Formats: sequence, C-alpha cells, structure tokens
Amino acid sequence: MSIDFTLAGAVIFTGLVVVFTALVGLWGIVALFGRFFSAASNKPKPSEPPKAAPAPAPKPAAPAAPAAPVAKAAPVPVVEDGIGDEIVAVIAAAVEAMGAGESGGYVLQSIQNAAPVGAAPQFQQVVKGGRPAWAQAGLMQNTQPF
Amino acid sequence: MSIDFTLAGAVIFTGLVVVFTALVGLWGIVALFGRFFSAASNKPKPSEPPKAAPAPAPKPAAPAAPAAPVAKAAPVPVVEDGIGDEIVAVIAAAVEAMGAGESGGYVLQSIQNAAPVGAAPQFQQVVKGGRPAWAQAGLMQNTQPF
Amino acid sequence: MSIDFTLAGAVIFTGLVVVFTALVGLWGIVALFGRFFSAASNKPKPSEPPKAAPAPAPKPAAPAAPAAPVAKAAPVPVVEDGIGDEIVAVIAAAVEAMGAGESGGYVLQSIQNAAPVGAAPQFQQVVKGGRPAWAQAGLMQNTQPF
Amino acid sequence: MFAIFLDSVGTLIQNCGFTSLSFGQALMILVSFLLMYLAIGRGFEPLLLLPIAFGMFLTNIPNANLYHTLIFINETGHIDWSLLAETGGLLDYLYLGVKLGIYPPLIFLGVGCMTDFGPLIANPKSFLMGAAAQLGIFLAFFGALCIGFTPAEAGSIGIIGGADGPTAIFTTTQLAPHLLGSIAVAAYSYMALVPIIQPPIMKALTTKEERMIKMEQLRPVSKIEKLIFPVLVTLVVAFLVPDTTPLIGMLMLGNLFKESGVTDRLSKTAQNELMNIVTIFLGVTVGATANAASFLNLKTLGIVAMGLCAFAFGTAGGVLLGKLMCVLSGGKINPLIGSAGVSAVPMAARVSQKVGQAENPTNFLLMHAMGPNVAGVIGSAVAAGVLLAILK
Amino acid sequence: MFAIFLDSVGTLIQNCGFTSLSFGQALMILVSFLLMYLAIGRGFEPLLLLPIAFGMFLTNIPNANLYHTLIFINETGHIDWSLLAETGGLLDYLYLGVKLGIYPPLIFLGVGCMTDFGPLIANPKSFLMGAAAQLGIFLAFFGALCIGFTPAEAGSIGIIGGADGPTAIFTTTQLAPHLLGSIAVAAYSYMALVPIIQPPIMKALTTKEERMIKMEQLRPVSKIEKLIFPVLVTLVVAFLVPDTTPLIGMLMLGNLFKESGVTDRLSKTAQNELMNIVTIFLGVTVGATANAASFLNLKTLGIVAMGLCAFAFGTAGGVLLGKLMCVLSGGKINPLIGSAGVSAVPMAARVSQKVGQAENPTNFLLMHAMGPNVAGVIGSAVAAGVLLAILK
Amino acid sequence: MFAIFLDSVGTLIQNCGFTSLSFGQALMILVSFLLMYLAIGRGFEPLLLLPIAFGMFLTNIPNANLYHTLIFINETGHIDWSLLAETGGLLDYLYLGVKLGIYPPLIFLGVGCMTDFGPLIANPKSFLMGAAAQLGIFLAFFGALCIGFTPAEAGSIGIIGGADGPTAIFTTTQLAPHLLGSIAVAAYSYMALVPIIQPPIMKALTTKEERMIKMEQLRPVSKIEKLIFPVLVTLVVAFLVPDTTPLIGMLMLGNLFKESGVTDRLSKTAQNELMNIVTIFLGVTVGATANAASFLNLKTLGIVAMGLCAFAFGTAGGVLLGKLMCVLSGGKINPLIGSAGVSAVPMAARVSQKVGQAENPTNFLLMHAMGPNVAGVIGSAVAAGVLLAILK
Ligand code: NA
Ligand code: NA
Ligand code: NA
Repeated sequence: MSIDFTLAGAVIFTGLVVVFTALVGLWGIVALFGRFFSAASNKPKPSEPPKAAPAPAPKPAAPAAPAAPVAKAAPVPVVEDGIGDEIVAVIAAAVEAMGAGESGGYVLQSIQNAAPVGAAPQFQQVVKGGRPAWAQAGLMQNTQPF
Repeated sequence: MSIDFTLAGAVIFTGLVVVFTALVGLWGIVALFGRFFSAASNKPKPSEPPKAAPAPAPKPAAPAAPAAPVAKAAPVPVVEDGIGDEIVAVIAAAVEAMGAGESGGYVLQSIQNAAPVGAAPQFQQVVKGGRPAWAQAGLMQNTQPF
Repeated sequence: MSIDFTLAGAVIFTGLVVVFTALVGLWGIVALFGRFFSAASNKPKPSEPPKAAPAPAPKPAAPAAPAAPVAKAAPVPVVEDGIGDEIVAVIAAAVEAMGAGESGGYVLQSIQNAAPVGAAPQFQQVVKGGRPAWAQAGLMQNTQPF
Repeated sequence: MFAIFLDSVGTLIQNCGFTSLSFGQALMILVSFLLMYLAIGRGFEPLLLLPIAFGMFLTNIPNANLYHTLIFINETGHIDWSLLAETGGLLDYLYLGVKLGIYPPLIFLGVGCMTDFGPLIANPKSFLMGAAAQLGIFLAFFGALCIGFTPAEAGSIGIIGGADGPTAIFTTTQLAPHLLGSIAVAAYSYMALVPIIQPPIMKALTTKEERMIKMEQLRPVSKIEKLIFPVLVTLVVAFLVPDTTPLIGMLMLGNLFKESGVTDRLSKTAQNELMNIVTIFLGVTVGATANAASFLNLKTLGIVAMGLCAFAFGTAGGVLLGKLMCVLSGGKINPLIGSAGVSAVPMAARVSQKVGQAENPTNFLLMHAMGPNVAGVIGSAVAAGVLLAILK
Repeated sequence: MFAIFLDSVGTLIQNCGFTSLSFGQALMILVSFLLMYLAIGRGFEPLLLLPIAFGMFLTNIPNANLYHTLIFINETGHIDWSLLAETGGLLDYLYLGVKLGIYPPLIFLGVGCMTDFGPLIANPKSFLMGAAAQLGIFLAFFGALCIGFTPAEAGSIGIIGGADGPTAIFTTTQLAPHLLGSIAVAAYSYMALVPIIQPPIMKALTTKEERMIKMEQLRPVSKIEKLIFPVLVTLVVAFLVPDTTPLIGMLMLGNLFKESGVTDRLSKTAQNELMNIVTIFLGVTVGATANAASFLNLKTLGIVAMGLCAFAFGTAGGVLLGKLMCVLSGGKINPLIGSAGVSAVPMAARVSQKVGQAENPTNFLLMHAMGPNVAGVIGSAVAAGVLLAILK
Repeated sequence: MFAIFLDSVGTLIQNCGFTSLSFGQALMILVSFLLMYLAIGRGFEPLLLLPIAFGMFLTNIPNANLYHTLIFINETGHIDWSLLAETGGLLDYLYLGVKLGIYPPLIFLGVGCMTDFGPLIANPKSFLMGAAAQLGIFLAFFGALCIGFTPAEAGSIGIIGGADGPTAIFTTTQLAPHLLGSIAVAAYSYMALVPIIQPPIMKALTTKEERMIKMEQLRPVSKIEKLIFPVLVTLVVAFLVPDTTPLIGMLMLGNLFKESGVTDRLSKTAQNELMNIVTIFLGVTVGATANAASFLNLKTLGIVAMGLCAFAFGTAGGVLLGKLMCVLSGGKINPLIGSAGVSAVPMAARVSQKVGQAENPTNFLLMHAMGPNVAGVIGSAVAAGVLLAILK
C-alpha cells in the first residue's frame, strides 16, 4: 500500500495551523478582555477581606490537614481576594488525593513557607458550610473520565 | 389580502363559548362535590388543632419574618385546620419574595391585625422539620417559567 | 378448536428442563466458588469485630425497636462478621413493615432468644451514619413492584 | 506540495464561519446575545430563555449544520425523514421531541407534580376568572388577522396570551412552525415582564376601594377532593376539546402523582430530572428554529406587538370579570385576583398580591389569586384545543 | 353569519367526546377509575398501576388520538412506520420503548442496582426453589391452552406466574401484544395480592412443625463472590437461553454497578431517575394499549383466572420443593421459604417471614427467603427465554 | 411424542450459546473480563470502562442478537433503517445515540457544567500549551498512516491523543466506526494510565531547576469574564471549525448553565442524571461494537501502539512548549504544567502537581496546570474539527 504523504502533510500542517490559530487567537482575546475586566474590577474589592478574620481557629471542617499551625499563616486575605471557593477546594482535594502517607509532612511545611498555599486549609475553617465546594470537588474526582 | 371575518368570528365566538362552557362546567361540578365533601369532612377534624399548641416559641426555622411578636398571634389553630403546609409555605415565600426592604414593617403589623395570616410565620416554628415545604416553595420559585 | 398437545408438552417439558438445568447449574457453580472463596476468606477477618465494641448504648438511630434491652444481646460480633449493612437493615425494615401493632411484643422476645437477630437493632447504634443503609431499605420498600 | 497545504487550509477558510457569515446570521447572533443578557442579567425566565438564546446562537453559526429548517418545514407539511437520515444534526434529532409534540406534555407532567389545585377547589368561582383571562388570546388572534397574518399564524400568536410556554409551543408547532422561535421568545419574555405589564392595567380598571377588599379565608380541601379533581378536569376538558388531551392529561397525571401520596418517586423525578432534561432539549431546539429568515422580518414585530396585546387584554378580561363578580358577590371578591387568570404561574398571582398589598398592607391575596392562576392554565389549554380543532 | 358560528360550534360538538363516546369506552374509563382506586386507595403496586390506569383512561377518551392500536398491531406483524409518521400521538411515540423492548430491560437495570444477591450466594440451594416456583408458568400455559388461547397467547398468560412485571411485559410484547393491557394489569394486581394469595396455600401444604423450623444463619459473602456472581449468571443464562439476554444482561449490569463500588454515580441514576422515567412511560403506554376491543371480552376473564392459577401453582411448586429439601436436608430447611421463589421481590419473601413468624415469633426467615426470591427472578427470565424461543 | 420433546430441546441446544460459541467470541468474552478487572480492580476509568466491558461481553454472547454490526456498518455508509426495523436489538436502538452523534455532545454538556475555566481565563497563556499538546494527535495520525491504516482510520487513532473520551468517540463514529470499540478502550485505558505514562517523559524533558519553579498566584477572575468566556470560545472555535460545534457548543452551554447562576436546576441535572444516563448508554453500546472480527486483529495492536505514541508525544509537545514559555517568560512558568495540555481532566493536572511537588514539596502547580488542562479540551475539539473537515 502506498501512503498519501501529501494528504498526510496537509492534515498535519492544516491541523497544527488551525489548532494554534484558534488557541492563540483565544489567548489574545481572553488576555485582552481579561486586562479590561481586571482593571475594572480591581477597585470594589477591599470590603471583603475582613470576612476571613473572625474565624481563625475552631473546628476544622475537613481532615485534610493538621489544623493547629495553620493559624499562623497570616496572609489569608490573599485567598479571599477573588479565588473562588471551588479552586481552593480543588487544591485541598488534590492534596488529599496525593495520599497522606506518601508525603505526610509536607502540608505543615508548606504552610509556613508559602503563604498563598498555606491559606488553603485555613480557608476550610472559614467556610463552615463548605459542603457544596467539597461536594463539587468530590464530584470532579468521580467524573474524571469524561 | 382580505381577512376572512367569518372564520375570525367563528374562532372567537366558538373559543369563548367553549372556554366558558368548560370552565363554568368545572366550576359547577367542583362546587358540587366540594359541598358534598366539605360537609362530609367537617366532623372528624377537631382532634388536630392541639398539634400546634406545644410549640409556641423556640427556634424560628426561617428568617422570613421577625419571630418575637408572633407568639401573640393566638388563632394558630385556624392554619392547622386543613390548609396544607405548602400553602402556608407559599404565602411565606411570597412575603419573602416581595422584598424585605420594600415593605419592611408590614409583617409585624399584619400579624396583629389579621389572625389567619399572622399564623403563617408562626407555623414555621411548629413545623421544625419544615424543609420539604420550603424546598417545594423554593422549587416553585425556580420553575415559574413553565 | 383443537389444542396442539404436542406443542404444549414440548413447551412444558422443555421449559421445566431448561429452567432446572439453568438453575441447578448455577447452584453447582455458585456453591463451588462459594466453597472456594469462603475457605479463602475465613482467615483475615478477626481484626474486625472490635469495631462493634465501643458503641454499646447511646442514641438509637431509628425508632424501629425498643433500644434498652438490646444492650444485653451479647453476640453482636456475629453480625459484624461479613453480613452486610444492608442485609441487617432489610431485616429491621421487614420487622417494621410487619406492623408494630400486630405483633407488638415480639421484638424484645426475639432479641433475647435468637442472638443473631437480636443484633439487628443493636447494629443500628453502631452504624451512626447509618442513613445509606436505611435509605436503601426504604427504597426497596418503595420499589417492590419492579 | 506546499501549494497543496495551502489548498487544504484554503478549503477550511472557505468553509469557516468568518468568511461565510451572512448579515442576517450576524444580526441573529447579536439578538441571541441580547436574549442571553436578558436571561442572565435581568432574570427573564432564565430556565428557558437561556437555552433558547444559546440554541439561536448555535443555529446561526455558518456551516455548523446543527439544525436544518428544511427537514421540518417544507411543502409536504411533514417531517422529511430521508433528509433527516442524510443530513441530520444534533439539534435536528433533539427537535423531534418538539415537532412530535412530546416535550410540552412532559413539561406539563412536571408542572402538574408541582401544582396545588387546592385554592381552586376551595374557591371554584375562580374558574370564571381563569376563563375571562383567555379573552386576550382571542383579541390578539383578531388583531393578528387584521395586520395580515394567516388564521393559523394568528392562532399561534393569540396563544401567547395564554401565558403558558408549553401550551404556546405545543400549539405553534402544529399551526405555524415557522414562527416558533419568535413566538417562544415573545411568550417567555412577556411572562417575565408580567410584573411590569399587569399593574398599570389592574390599577386603571379598579377603584381603591375594590383593591382594598379583603377576602375570606379559603376552606380546607380534603385529600379525596384533590384526588378526584385531576381526573374530573381531564374528563371534562379532554371530552370537550380532545386536541388538548396531551397537555391536560399529562398535567393532571402529574398532579395525581403528587396528590396520591403513593408515587413520590415518580412525582419527584417528573418535576425535577425529567423536566430539566426536557427543558434543556426544548429550549435549545426551539431557539434553533430561529434563523434569520424566520426571525428578522416584520412578522416578528407583529408578534411582539400582538403578544403584548394578548397579555394586556387577558389581564383586563380577568380584572373586569373580577369586578363583575365583586358586585355580584356583594363586595366579597377582590377584582385584583382576576388578573392572575392569565396563568404565568405563580408570577401573576404574586402580582395580584403585591398590588393588593400596596393599598392595604394587611391584605393577603396570594392564595386567593392562586385559584384563577391555575384555572388560567386549564383555560388556555382549552383555548389551545379550540384553536387546534378549527385551524389545524 | 350567526349560522356559521353555530356551524363551527356544531363541528366541535360533533367531535367532542360526549357525543362520540362508545359504550365500551365508557366502561373502560370506569375500569380505569377502579384501577386508580386500587392503586391509590388500596396500595396495589401504585408505582405502575396508577400510570397504567391513567394511560387506560387517556386512551379511551374519544377522538383524543393519543394512541393508535393499528400502528403496532396489524397484519404485517411489524410497526407501521408510515402510519406512525402520519397520525402518531404522544403515547404512540412513548410506546415505541415498550414495543422495541427497551423499557423492560432498563427497569431491570435499575432493579439490578437495588438487588442484593448475597443471600442467594450464601445459600445457592435456593436456586432450586427459584426453579420450582416457575411451575406455575407452565401449568397456567397449559390451562390457557385448554380454555382456548393460542399457544403464543398462552405463553404470555403463563408468564404472569413469573410474578415479574418487566418480564411479563417484555414477553407479551413479543408473543401476544394485543393482550398486553390485560396481562400487565393482571400481573401487577396479583403481585399486589401476594400477601393474600400465598398464605393459605403455604399453610395447606406444610405442617406446623415444618413452619416452625429455624434455619441456620447465612454465611458471610465476600465482595469478590458478589462481583463474579452477576457475570457468571449472565454467562450461564444468556448462553442457555439467548432470547432472555436483554433482561438478564441489564439486571446483572445493574448489579455490577452496585457491587463494584466504583460506579455509584451510575448505580444511583439507574435505580432512581432512569427507572422512574422509564416506569412512567412504560406504565402510561402499557395502559394505553387497553382499549375496549382488547380488554372487554372473555379473554380478559381467562387471563384473570389463569393468572391466579399461575400464582397459586408457582407458590405450591416452591413450597413442595421446599418440603422435599426439608426432608433431604434432615429438617434444616423451612419449606415456607420456597413460596418466595415466585419472585414478587421483596413481597413474597416478606410473606414467608410473616407466615413463619406466625407459628414461632422468634423465627426470622426473611433473609433465607430472599435467596429463592431473587432466584425466582432469574428463573422466570429463563422461563421467558424458553417461551420466546419456542413460541415467537 | 417423546421424540418431539427431545426435538424441541435439541433446537434449544442448537441455538444455545455453548454449542455455537466461536473461538473469537470466547476470546472477546475473556477480553471483556480483563477490562472489567481493570475497571473494578484497578480503577481504570470505571464509569466508562465497566459499561464498555459489559457491552463487549453482551455483544459476544452467541445468538443473543443485542447488537447488529450490519445495521450500522455496511456498503451504503448509512444506517440501514429497514434492517434496524426488522432485526433491531436493545443495543442497536441505544447505539443510535452514538451513531447519530447525540451522546458525546450531551456528555460534554455535563462536563461543561462541572468545568471551571477560571484558571484558563486568569492565565490565558495556557492556551498555548493546550495547543502544543495536540501535537500527539498529528504525530500518531502520521504513525498510523505509516503502519498501514487508511487516512480516516489514522485520524480516528490520532484523536486518542486528545485524551478526551467523548471527542474520540464523536470523531471515530464519523471517520472509522468499525474501529470504535478498540479506540474507545484504548482512549479510556490510556486516560487511566496518565499517571504512569506522563511522569517519565516529563522528567526526561525538564531539568530539576525547571521542575522546581514556583509560579505566581493566579489573579481573581470576575463573574462577567466567566460569562463571556464560553460564548466567546464557542464563537471562535465554531466559526473556525464548524464540524466541532456540537461538542464545543454543548460544552460551553453547560458552562454557561453553571456560571450564570440562574439555571442551577439545569446545571445539576445535566451534570448528574442526564450525564449518567448517557454514560451508561454510551458505554454499553460502544462496547457492543467490539465483536471479534473488528477487535481481534492486528489493527487493534496498531491502535494500542499508536495511542500510546499519541499520549507520549502530546505530553512531550506540551512540556516542550512549556520550556519555551519558561525561557521567554524569564523563568516564571514551570514547564511541568505543559503536560496537562493533553486534557484527561483533571488527572493530567494532578500529575503536573505531583511531579512538581516531588522536587519541591512546597510547590503547588495544580491550579496553574488546570489552565492548560481545560485548554487541552478545547484544543482537541479543534483538532477533531480539522480531522473531520478533511477526512470525512
Ligand atoms: Na392562561
Ligand atoms: Na419469578
Ligand atoms: Na486534549
């Protein structure tokens, strides 16, 4: 059998060109409107951070991480500032999914080193009625094949 | 183009005649069996009202109305006497839907003036496991387009 | 009309032969692998029974049976030893379904006489988050026509 | 060889949407964005308007071929099955449920599971207002005839005044399928606008004293009445106007599921998952029928105008009959509950409540308005049956 | 001009149900009311009998045209697709799922997700009683032949004794579709009557000592056994009687969804929403096949009589084999659990429990009866396969 | 007369599976058992692999006639409707949803309801890696051509590298339906193996320093951006490659349901019940296409080999573009997130996270990897559109 290299070339060339055109185009447009909207939405936020303050310690909602040293992770407001509940929940779910045994000690360490991440388990305490986010994370776990 | 006024007249005339025939007919029949059944069911009810008595005050289940003065709304049994949970829930939902800000003070007032209605928020306390009714009400809210 | 007795005989004979062949065959195979697996799985179980021990009395999760005398039903571990949650739940559901009024006193009695069964209500206390099993049982009840 | 590559890219460019977009399609896509904004930003019946808008968006993407008008609307008046088998796209297949009249009755099944006919049974006089509010249907029918629509089209436009999405879609699919997109959009938009359309009419037609009337509490309704009611209504309506049986039958079957108390499983699924699935399919495919040719013309303006008339006259009809009943009952009936007869459950009933409470904060009309409100659903199903019987 | 109005109304009156109602239709509507009462008032398998009754009601409304017998039952023996395309009504379309054999397997999928085969695996001797209880199927088949039914009809009637709604519907659709309504009603009614039909037979065939026998506790069943079981049963049954593969395959796929523990999402949907949706469609359309011509005749009486025989002989077969096994096992098996072999899950198992407990309040037979009970489902699927293979 | 009985049994034995089982069917049944083990015992994408395996099991039972290849794959290239009407089995009817291209878009609808495009919107550079990871598709296409597949077959095999089940099934159904079984099994198996396939490639192509790069936190994304995004992507992608509109359109409609916040009902049903129902039907029927003739040949080996290539080259493409972007951005981008561009949401993103954390326990790449991950879904839909446009 003889392979139609012209067709093959056309498919590969066209394919890569179109895929890159489409996604580079989307990059451009999304970056553009992202700049526009993030500029527009940078102002009315400062009222939110205090939401995190009143709940520094009690009753960890999930067993994902040791709760005690978390209270030290000061820059909690970073998390509050726009990152959705689900994103944080997904991070936490991933931490859990990676296996507690495998890398047991890292959670503590990372909390003190990297503030934004350390905020994740903390966040769990803030959102006490945090079920929806966790349910969503669990769901994502269940539906990965799709 | 020429309009077929005869057809138009026939549609309108027939339509109104049939609609009124059907609905007046239903009025008649429903009124008839309503009279029959309400006569039949007027007796075995008196055992129910006490159900409301033991739960006069604690833990308002929903934030729809200020709970404190409600306890004064004496004729609670009226609500018990046949009006379904859902009906009461719908009233309460409507009150809430109308906007708390818009007519903030009226709930209190109405409770003291109009006994049957005043009983509505009260009822919420009686039905502690009142979720189904509320869920139903919320659902109705969500599905109004249909 | 004349009945085709030959066809009738063929249907009945073939039918019974095939039904018995199929189900006797299944009996044989299931018995065989049952013997194999029950032999294989008889050893690693002893670590489980203690699970039942720490929760002897408090908070009956369901109103199916009087809880007090249950604590005496010693051989609880028997239930733990492989019979699924749902099976126990189904038994309890059946007890309930049979009507409390009809054979009011038997639950207590049976608990003291027949250890394995007496364990059923007890089990309900062990499985505190036992909803799924009960929900399942309720579901079965609801769907019996299928 | 490089030429061949360019050729291949060239073909793609030729087929791609940017080069083959027609002006009409571009305009329709903008219309779909406007509807998305109304659905999401303004809360216009989003459960249906959002799928409709997205379907309208998808159908106007050039060469996407998700929906083919010719399969469903052609000289034969029937579905062109061979064309469907050859060229059918995703939305063509899903649209079958609309075309064959399956989705609207299934939505009514779910609606039945959520409807409480108690207030109507307790006060069956409400049936009268539910009948009077159908006036708008017939006046809009006449208006549409006058501005040049065919009788079948005019019937479909009139039914917008029924204020009942599934009824309007069910009727239009049979009478004037080429107008389905416009009529569905108009129907759901006006339903969302009921709180804006109705109050001025209601205030203009009633006096302050009438609006302040307090009504007696409704009597309790026994379970047996609630069980007989759906069967009875089906019997009467389906016998009188057989064409409406799919709608009224499913509505009442759903209600029987609910009231029987022994089929909760079925009731829950019918009013939730089944209804949601059907809603998605119905919305997207109804939207998909709205191509530029059928939507961007003067007819759509006529539909918008007559749809508003239908709602306005329906409201007026209900209120005026309410006034009559107020007089006849010696002032015991608040005419404001008449406007709820247009259906738009439960929004129109809420409007009655709100307008009444504006005059008298202690006046609670909601439950009384629910009677005409659900009677209006039955009334517009009857009206649809008549239109179908005469005009189909 | 007024004459024309009257004319228009006259046509409507001519088409309306009140004037064209036949005596048979009136009677069938009354029958449907009776079935509604049985479903709601007496709790006769309401999840299916209520939709069936309502479908029967709808199909007998004159001129409603929701269902057309001729599309599905005609000389060709096949669906008349062109008639469907021209005149199809709502219930015609939904009935396709019955006619094409789609709904019953989907219901079995859900049933599989809810069935615990543990008791059967723990005590596989139960298979024998599940086989013996199929005796009723074949005796009723013979009885039906004798009173004049054709072999195919007799097979459909016999399968009532399988005490399994979906199996009966699946079989009847292929063997005797014109009897579907009567057979479905008989099957579900008798299933609801199991607690009344079985006890006298069970008591008549057993001694007090036998009924008092306590059985040993079932051994625990490992997960691996529960996983192999559905695959094994499918293999054996589908190889032996291929015609029953849709039923047994879906039943066991559902069970695998349940037991695997890794497909909870699928299991939950299959046993809830999917099953409920299919149940609604199945019930309403099976009911819709029951028009006066097919229901109001002596055949229905024959079906009712033979259905009762099927249940009674099935019960007897199970109990008698139980007695035999009691003897052979040296008194370790309570023959009462044999009656559960007719299926009617889990009602028949409850009856075994109840009759046993009546003699000895400390006797708990439920779990032991679940074995024959689920074996009976498999047994009647096998019997259905044989009937289909020979009589189709 | 006894002879006749034996005759009857003889016919059954003749038709029964044990005597007519071919060697190929036996082997296929064993393969299906292996897949069941992988799904249940090893957790290989059980939600789809278990139904696929069971469908494969059912379809290879002799004489069960649940699925008929000839209806869907014949010289005409179209569905043989008359054959379907005559001999159709359960899985034939359910397979229509695959063949007509209905199920994959509906699954994408549900996926859209569960996907958060926030990380991609916050860091749109991720689109580049989502594009680069499609390299595997085209290299595997070339490889498949070289080992003797036809262009259409090679395109279907390449799309395995898209790491997106529904996209692979949607494309294969149109390009090479006779390979559907093998390709679906390969696609889902490799998706399950992503944590094993990717890490060595990722480590081989990156330095320790690169893997330790920590990335800046993502900016917050406003609701309005999340609302515009799905519409915008649909617009661009559907205009550029119209053939992929059913997939991308439904994906984005689902996402709009989720992000709009006003259609929770629809979003919940689309991502749960509707998706589960479709998943069951899709899995079982895709598995059913895998008969011995189409599965047990060298082509399947070729598919397995090329599928692995596709995954490997896709991973490499993503990582290499990540390296380039790392350099261009002055070391601010960790190239490990590039591998997530193959899709396999969210598994590939987890692998990026895990490999990164292995070097530096304080490195949290998950959210950054979600960007390329969801971009990869869009990228492979685009690639599928190109393949369909040229090869269909
Ligand atoms: Na109306
Ligand atoms: Na049976
Ligand atoms: Na991809």
